[in-house]
Amino acid sequence: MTIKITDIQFNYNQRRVLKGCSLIIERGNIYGLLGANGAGKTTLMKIIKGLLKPQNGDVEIDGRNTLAMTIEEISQKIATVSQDTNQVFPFSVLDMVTMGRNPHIKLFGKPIKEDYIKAEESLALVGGLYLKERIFNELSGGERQLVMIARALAQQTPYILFDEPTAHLDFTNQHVILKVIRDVVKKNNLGVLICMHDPNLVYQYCSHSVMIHEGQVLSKGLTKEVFNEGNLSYLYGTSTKISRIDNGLIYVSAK
Amino acid sequence: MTIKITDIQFNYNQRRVLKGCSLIIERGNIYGLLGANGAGKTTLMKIIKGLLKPQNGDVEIDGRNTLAMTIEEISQKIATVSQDTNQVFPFSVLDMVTMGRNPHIKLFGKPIKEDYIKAEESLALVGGLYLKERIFNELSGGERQLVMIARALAQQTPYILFDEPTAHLDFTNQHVILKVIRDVVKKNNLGVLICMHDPNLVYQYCSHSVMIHEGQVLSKGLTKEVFNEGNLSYLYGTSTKISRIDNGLIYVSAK
Amino acid sequence: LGSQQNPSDTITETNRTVIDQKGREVEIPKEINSVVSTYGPATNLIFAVGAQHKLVAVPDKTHSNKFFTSVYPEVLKLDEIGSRGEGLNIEAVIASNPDVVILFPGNDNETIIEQLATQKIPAVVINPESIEEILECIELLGDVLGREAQAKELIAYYIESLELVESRVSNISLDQRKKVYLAGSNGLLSTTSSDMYQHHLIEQAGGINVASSLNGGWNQVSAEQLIKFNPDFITSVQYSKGNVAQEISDNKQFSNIEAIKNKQVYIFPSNLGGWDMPEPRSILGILWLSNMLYPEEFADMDILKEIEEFHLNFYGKNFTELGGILNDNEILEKIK
Amino acid sequence: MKFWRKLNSNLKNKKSTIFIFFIVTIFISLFSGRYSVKVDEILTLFQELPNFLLGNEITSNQSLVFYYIRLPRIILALVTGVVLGGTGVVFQGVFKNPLASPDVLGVTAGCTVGAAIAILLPFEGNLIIQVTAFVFGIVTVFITYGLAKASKNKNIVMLVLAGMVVSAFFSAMLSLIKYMADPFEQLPAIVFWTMGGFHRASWPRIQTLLITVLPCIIFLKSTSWKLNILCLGDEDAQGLGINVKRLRLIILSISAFMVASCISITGTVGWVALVVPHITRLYVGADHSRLLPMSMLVGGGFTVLMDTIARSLTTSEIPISILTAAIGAPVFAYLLIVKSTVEG
Amino acid sequence: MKFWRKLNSNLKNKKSTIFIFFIVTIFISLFSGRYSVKVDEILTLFQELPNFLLGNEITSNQSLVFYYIRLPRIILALVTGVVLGGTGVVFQGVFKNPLASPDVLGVTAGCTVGAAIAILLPFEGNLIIQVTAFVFGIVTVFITYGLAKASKNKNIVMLVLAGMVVSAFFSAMLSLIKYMADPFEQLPAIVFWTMGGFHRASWPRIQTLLITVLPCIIFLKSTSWKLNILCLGDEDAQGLGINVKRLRLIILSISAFMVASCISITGTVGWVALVVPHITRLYVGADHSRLLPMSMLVGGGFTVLMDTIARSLTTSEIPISILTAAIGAPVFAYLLIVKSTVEG
Ligand SMILES: Nc1ncnc2c1ncn2[C@@H]1O[C@H](COP(=O)(O)OP(=O)(O)OP(=O)(O)O)[C@@H](O)[C@H]1O
Ligand SMILES: Nc1ncnc2c1ncn2[C@@H]1O[C@H](COP(=O)(O)OP(=O)(O)OP(=O)(O)O)[C@@H](O)[C@H]1O
Ligand SMILES: [Mg+2]
Ligand SMILES: [Mg+2]
Repeated sequence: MTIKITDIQFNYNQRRVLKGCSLIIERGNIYGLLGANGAGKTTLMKIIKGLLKPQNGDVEIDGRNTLAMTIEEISQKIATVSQDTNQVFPFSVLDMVTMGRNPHIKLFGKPIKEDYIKAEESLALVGGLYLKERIFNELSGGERQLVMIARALAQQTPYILFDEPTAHLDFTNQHVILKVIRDVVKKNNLGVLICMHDPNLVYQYCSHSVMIHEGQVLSKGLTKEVFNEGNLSYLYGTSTKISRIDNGLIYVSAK
Repeated sequence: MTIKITDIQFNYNQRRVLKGCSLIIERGNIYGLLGANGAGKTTLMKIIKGLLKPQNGDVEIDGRNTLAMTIEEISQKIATVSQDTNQVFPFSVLDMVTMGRNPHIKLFGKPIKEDYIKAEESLALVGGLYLKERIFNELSGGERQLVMIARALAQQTPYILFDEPTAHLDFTNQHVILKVIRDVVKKNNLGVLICMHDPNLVYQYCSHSVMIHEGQVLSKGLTKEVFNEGNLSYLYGTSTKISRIDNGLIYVSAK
Repeated sequence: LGSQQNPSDTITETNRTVIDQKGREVEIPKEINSVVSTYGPATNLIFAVGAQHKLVAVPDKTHSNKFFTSVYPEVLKLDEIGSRGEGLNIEAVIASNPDVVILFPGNDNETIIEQLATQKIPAVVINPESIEEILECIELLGDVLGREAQAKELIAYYIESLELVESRVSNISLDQRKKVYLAGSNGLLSTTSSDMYQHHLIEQAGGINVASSLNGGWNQVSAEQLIKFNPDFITSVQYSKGNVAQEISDNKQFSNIEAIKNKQVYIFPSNLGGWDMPEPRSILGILWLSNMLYPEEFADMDILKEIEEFHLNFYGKNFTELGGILNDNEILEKIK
Repeated sequence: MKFWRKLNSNLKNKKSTIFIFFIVTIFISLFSGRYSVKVDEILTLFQELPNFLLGNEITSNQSLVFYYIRLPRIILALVTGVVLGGTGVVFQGVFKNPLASPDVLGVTAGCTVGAAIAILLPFEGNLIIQVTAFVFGIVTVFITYGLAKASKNKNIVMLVLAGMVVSAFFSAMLSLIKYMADPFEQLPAIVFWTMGGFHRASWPRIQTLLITVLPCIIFLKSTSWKLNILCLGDEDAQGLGINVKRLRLIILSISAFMVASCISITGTVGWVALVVPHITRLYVGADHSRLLPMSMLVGGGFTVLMDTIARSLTTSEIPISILTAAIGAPVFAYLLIVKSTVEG
Repeated sequence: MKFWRKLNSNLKNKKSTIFIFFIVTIFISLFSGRYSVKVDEILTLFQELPNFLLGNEITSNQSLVFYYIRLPRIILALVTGVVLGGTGVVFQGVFKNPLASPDVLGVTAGCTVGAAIAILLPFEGNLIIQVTAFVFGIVTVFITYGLAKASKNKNIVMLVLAGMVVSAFFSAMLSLIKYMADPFEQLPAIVFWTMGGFHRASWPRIQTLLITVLPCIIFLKSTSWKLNILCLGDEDAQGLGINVKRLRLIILSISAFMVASCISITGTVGWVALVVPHITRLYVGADHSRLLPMSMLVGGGFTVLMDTIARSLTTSEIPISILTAAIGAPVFAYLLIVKSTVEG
C-alpha cells in the first residue's frame, strides 16, 4: 500500500525542473517535503496527482500506474491541498467542503445527507465548524486554508498531499492542523506528504523527510536521521545551526 | 514622521472585526503584527492603506489624515505587499516590478530607464534578479512572493506594510528577506509593519510588536518586553512555552 | 427616338431645371443620353417610359432579372454599381460617366448627392410609393429622359383603367365586397399593412383588406388571427418564400376559413415581377385582382389579352413572348 | 440547525415562488390569444380531448385552435425557454464569464447560416430549413472545438477565442448570403427566419423536439451539482475527480445540441440565454444544483409569457426578441439594483 | 543585456512589420478604386494639390475623384479602424474579459437607436442623424454607469451586467422602431445605416471627426502604460497609486466617446474592436504600452485594406462587415493556431 514515484523527470517547455526523483510514500507515515523556493516541490506534487505529465518516470499508486488510472480513480486515492486558493462563485464554506465528497458521488448524483455530515465532521476536525455558513470568498487567508484542508479530509482518501498547508495559519492553528493530520494518519492509516518551509515543524510532526535540491532528491529517510546541519545547510545554501531544546524539539536557525 | 492609527473600528456588513485599534508606526522601526487567523490583521493593513474605510477612527500619515489624501499621495507614502498574489496578463517579472515605480510616474508617462534600473536594483536586493525575464504567472509561489516584495521596495516609500511576506519563502529566503528589510529600514529610515505568524521570526527581526486579539490591541511595545508566555498564550489561545537558545534567540513552542 | 448616341461631352448646351420627387430643383443637361439607375424601381420606370437604351449602369441584381433581360438583353453588358440596400459604389457610378443619376429616396442619398455634386453630376431623386407618385414619377422621368410621349400614354392608360375598375366595383354594396387576405413574402402568416402599396391595390380592386388595422411593413399574424380574420379570398405574392399551399394543407385548423373552404386561394401574378409592388405594371395587378374577385362584373374583359397588349405597347413584346405565365389557380390545384 | 431551517425555508420559498410563476404563466397562456377560448368553454375542450388524442376529427373551432395552434406553440415556447435558460447558466458557469452564452461556440451563427443556405436552395419546405440549420449549428461547434484543439494553448480562453473566430466567419457568411440573395423572395425570408418566434410550432415538430431535447434537459439537470466543481478551475476540479476536459466537452456539446434543436425551429431568440441566468442567480444564488433548474423554469415561464403577449396583445404578432429584451431588461435592472449583493 | 537587445530587436522588428503593413496598405488604398487613377498620374495629382488645399477649382477628373471621393473615405476608414483597434484593447484590458468590446457599455446599441430615431424624424439631413446617434451613444453609456452605480455591489462585473441590460433594452427599442418604420423609405434607411461603411465620408465630417477624436487617441496612447496597472486588479492598482474608479471612468468614457464619434458617421463596423486586439496581442504580447498603439495601427491598416477591397473588387460595393469578418477571422484563426502560447 504505497505510492511509488520512480525517476521522475520534468520540464516546463525548455526549463528543466525535476531531474530524476524517486520516492516511496507508505501508508502510516507522514513525509515532510523540504526544498528551496523553485526547487520543484509543487511540480512534484502535481505530477503525483496526475495534473502534469512527466517527460520520464512513473507514478504508481497501490501498484497501479497513474497513467492507467482515470481521474476519478486517482481522486479516490489522493486528495490534495494546493498552495494557493482561488476565489470563485460565492459558495458557502459548507458547500465548498462538501465538494470534497465528489469522488464518492456518481456523475448524475448530488451530495446526500451523509456527505453533508462528513463535510461538517471534517470542518469540525480542523476547528472551522463556526465558519460553515460563511461565504468562502469572504474569509481571511488563514480561514480559507483551514477550509481547504477540511475539504481534503472530507475526500477520505488513503493518501493526501499538502502543499504548504500551514503557510497562512497562525501559531495555534499550525499545531492544531498538524496534530489533526498526525491523528488521522494514525487512525486511518493514511500516507501523507506535506511540503513545508519551516524545518522545525517538519521535525516535530513528520516521521520521514524528503529533501529536494536542484531537481534531485538530496536525501530522504527518517526525519531524525536526515536532519543534520550539513544536509540543511546544503539544502538551503546557508549555514544553519540546530539547537536542541529541552522538550525534545530542535530549533533550526540561520547562523 | 509617523503613521498614527487612532481608535479604528470596522465591520464587514454586520460582522464586527476591529473594535478600536490604536497604533503608531514610527520611521526607523520594524513592527511585527501578530494575531490569530481572522483577528483582523489584513483588514487593519487595508484600512491603513485606505483600501477600506473604517466606520470609526482615523489614520494619519505624517500628520495628514488619509481621508484628505489622494490615492496617488498615499501610494507615495505607503507601499504594500498583500497576502495573496493574483495571476494576470502574462507580464514579465521586470515589468511587474517596474509597476512599483508608478507613484513616481505621471499620468501620461511611462517608466524611463531610471525606473527600470531601480526595478532591477530592488529585484537584485531580494535575490531575484535571475527571474527578471521570466513571465510572472509561471513562477513558483515563493518566487512570486519575492517579486512582490521587490515591487514594494521599488516603490521607494517611507512606509511599507508587509502582509505575511515570508509565508511561502523557504528557510533561507525568509531570513534573506527579513534581513533586507532590516537593512533598508536602517539605511532609508523607513517605518515598516510586518504581519507574521511565526513568533520566532518576529522576535528575531522586529524591534516592536503589536498583538491583536478579538479586534483589539492586546499589547504593543518593544518585542523583548511584550514577548512573554502569558501574552502569547492568551493571544493564540494555547499555552505556549518560550525556550531561550544560546545565540540570544528564543523558540516558541506549543506545550 | 432619342436612341442616337452623341459624343455628349463635346456638346455645350444650356441646362434646364426639373423638380424631382423630393421637391429639389435639379439642373440637368437639356438632352440626356446616359443615365444611371440606382435601384430596381428606377430601372422599372426607365423601362416603362422606353428609355432603357440610355442606361449606362444599373443596380445590383439587374442581370438576374428575367423581365429586364428579356425586354432589353443589352442590359447584361452594363456594370452593376451597387444597390440601395448595400450602398452605391460611387467611383463606379462616376466612372460610367452619366449625364444624370436616378436616385432612391432616403438611405443617405444626401451624401451621394453631395459626392456627385463634387463631380458635377446631377441626381434626380424619385419616390414612387403610391399610385399618384408612380404617375408623377412617370411624368418626371419622361421629361428628364426625353420620352414625354410614351409617359403620357402610360399615364392615360392608368387613369382609364382605374376609372373602369372603379365604375364596375361601385355597383357592389359594401357588405357584398370580398374580404381579401394578401399573404406576403414570409408565407401564409405574413400580410400587408394599411401603410403598404398592396393595401391600396386591394382597395382599388374593390376588395376589403382584412388586415387594414395593421401598420408598418409586412406584418406577421398568428394562426389564430388568420382564423379570426376568416377572409373570402386569399392571394399569396409571387415572391413568397413560405410554401402557402403546403402550409394550408398541413394545417387542418385552417379548413374552416371561407376562402379555403371555397378554394379561393391564388398566387398574385406575375412570374416576371410581382404586380403587387409599386411599379408601372401594378395596374395589371389591380385589373387581375378585380377580375378574380368579381368575375361577373368583368365578364366582358379578357384579362390575358389586356396584359398582352399592355406589354406590347410599352415594352415592345407580348407578355407570353417575354416568358410570362398567368398562374391563376396554382394553389387551388396543389391543395386538392 | 436553526439557521439551516431558516435558510432552507427561505430557499423553498424562492423555489415555490418561481414554480408558481411558472405554472400561472402557462395557465394564463393557455387561455389567451386572438381567437378567444373562454374559460367556460373548457368543458368543450375536455370533451374534445379524447378526439384529439386519438387523432379523430375535431369539429369545434375552439378546440381546433386550442389543440392545433395554441398548445403546440406554448410547448415550443416553453421548451425553448427552458433550454435557453438552462444552457445560459451552463455557459456562464463553465466559461466563468458573465458575457458567455451558447453563441460563444458559434451555434447561433451556424444555425442561421444553415437556415439561410436552405432558404437559397431550390427545394422548398420548412423541414429542410430546420434540418440544415441544425446540422450547421452542430458543425460550427465542432469547428470551434477543432480550432481550439489545434491551438497550442489548452486554456479555456482559447475556446472563447476560437468561438469568436468561428462566429465572425459564419456571420460574414450570413451577410454574404444575404448580399447575394434575391431581395424579394429570399432576403425577407432569411431576415424573418433570423428574427425568431414560435409560430412554426406543429405537433410533428414538437414530437421530434421533445424526443431530442428532453433527455438532454434531464441530463443537464442531473449534472448540475458537478457544474459547481467545474467552476472551481481546472486543477482543483481535476483534483476532486472531475475529468474536466471530458465533462466540459460533454456538457457544452449537449447544451449546443439542445440550443441547435430549438433555434433550428424558432430562429434566434435573443437575450434569454444571456439575461435569464443572471436574473435567476441574483434571486437564488450561485449554487448550480439550485440555479440550473430554477433558471430553466424562469426561462420557460418568461418565454411563454413573452410569447403570450406577442401573439395576444395586438392584431399583428410582435417579434419575440423585442419583448424578451424590452421586458427582460427592466426586470434585470430592478434586480441588479435591489439584489446586487448576491452576485460575485 | 544580450537578451534585452535580442528581445528589443525582436520587438522592433514586429513594430516595424506592423508599421510597414500600415503604410503600404494606405498607399495601395490611395491608388485602388473603380475610377482608375494610375500611379503615373500622381504628377497631376500633385499639381492639383495646391488647388485642392486652397479650395480652388480642380479641373482634372482624376483629381476630383481622388481628393473629394477617395481621400476622405480612406481617412474615415483609417480613423475608425484606429479607434476600434485601440478601444477594443482598452475594453478587453479594463474588463479583463476577452469578450468585452465597446459594445459592452451599450455605445453601439445607443448610437443605432439614435440614428433610427433621427431617420424617423421629419427633418432631413445626415447631420441630424450623426448628431442624434452620437448623443444617444453617449447617453447610453451614462445610463449604464448610472445603473451600475445604483447597484449596491461596486464590482466591475456589475458594470458588465448593467451594460448588458442597457444594450438589451436599446436593441429592443431598435427592433421596435424598425417594426414601426415606414417599410419603403425609413426601414431600408435604418437597416442600411446599421450596416456600416465608409461611404458617408466628406471633408466637413472628417474635420469634425479629427478634431474630436485625435486628442482622444493621443490621450489613450499616453495612458497606455497605466492600463497595465489597471489590469492588476482594483486593490493592487490602488496600492500602486492608481485611482482605479476615476481612471477607469475616464478611459472608458473617452473610449466610448471616440467610438460614438466614429460610428455615428459610419454605422456599426463589426468585429474590428473584438478581433484586432486579440490578433495584435498574439503578435506583440500583453504589455499595453506596446499593445495599444500597435492595435491601433493594425486596426487602421486592416479597416483601410478591407474598405479598399470593398470598393475596388467589384463594380458594386461589398458591405464592409462581410470583409472584416470573412478576412479577419481566418487571419485570427491562423495566429491562434501558430502563436497561441503568448496569450494568457
Ligand atoms: N507554469 C510554469 N511554466 C514555467 N515554469 C514554471 C511553471 N511553474 C513553475 N515553474 C518553474 O518551475 C520551477 C519549480 O516550480 P515549483 O512551483 O515546483 O517550485 P516549488 O518547489 O513549489 O517552489 P515554492 O517553494 O516557491 O512553492 C520554478 O523554477 C518555477 O519558476
Ligand atoms: N470581504 C469580507 N467580507 C466579510 N468578512 C470578511 C471579509 N474579509 C475578511 N472577513 C472577515 O473578517 C475577519 C478578519 O479578516 P482578516 O483578513 O483581516 O484576518 P487576518 O487577521 O488577516 O487573518 P489571517 O491570519 O487568516 O490572514 C475574519 O473573520 C474574516 O472572516
Ligand atoms: Mg510550491
Ligand atoms: Mg490576513
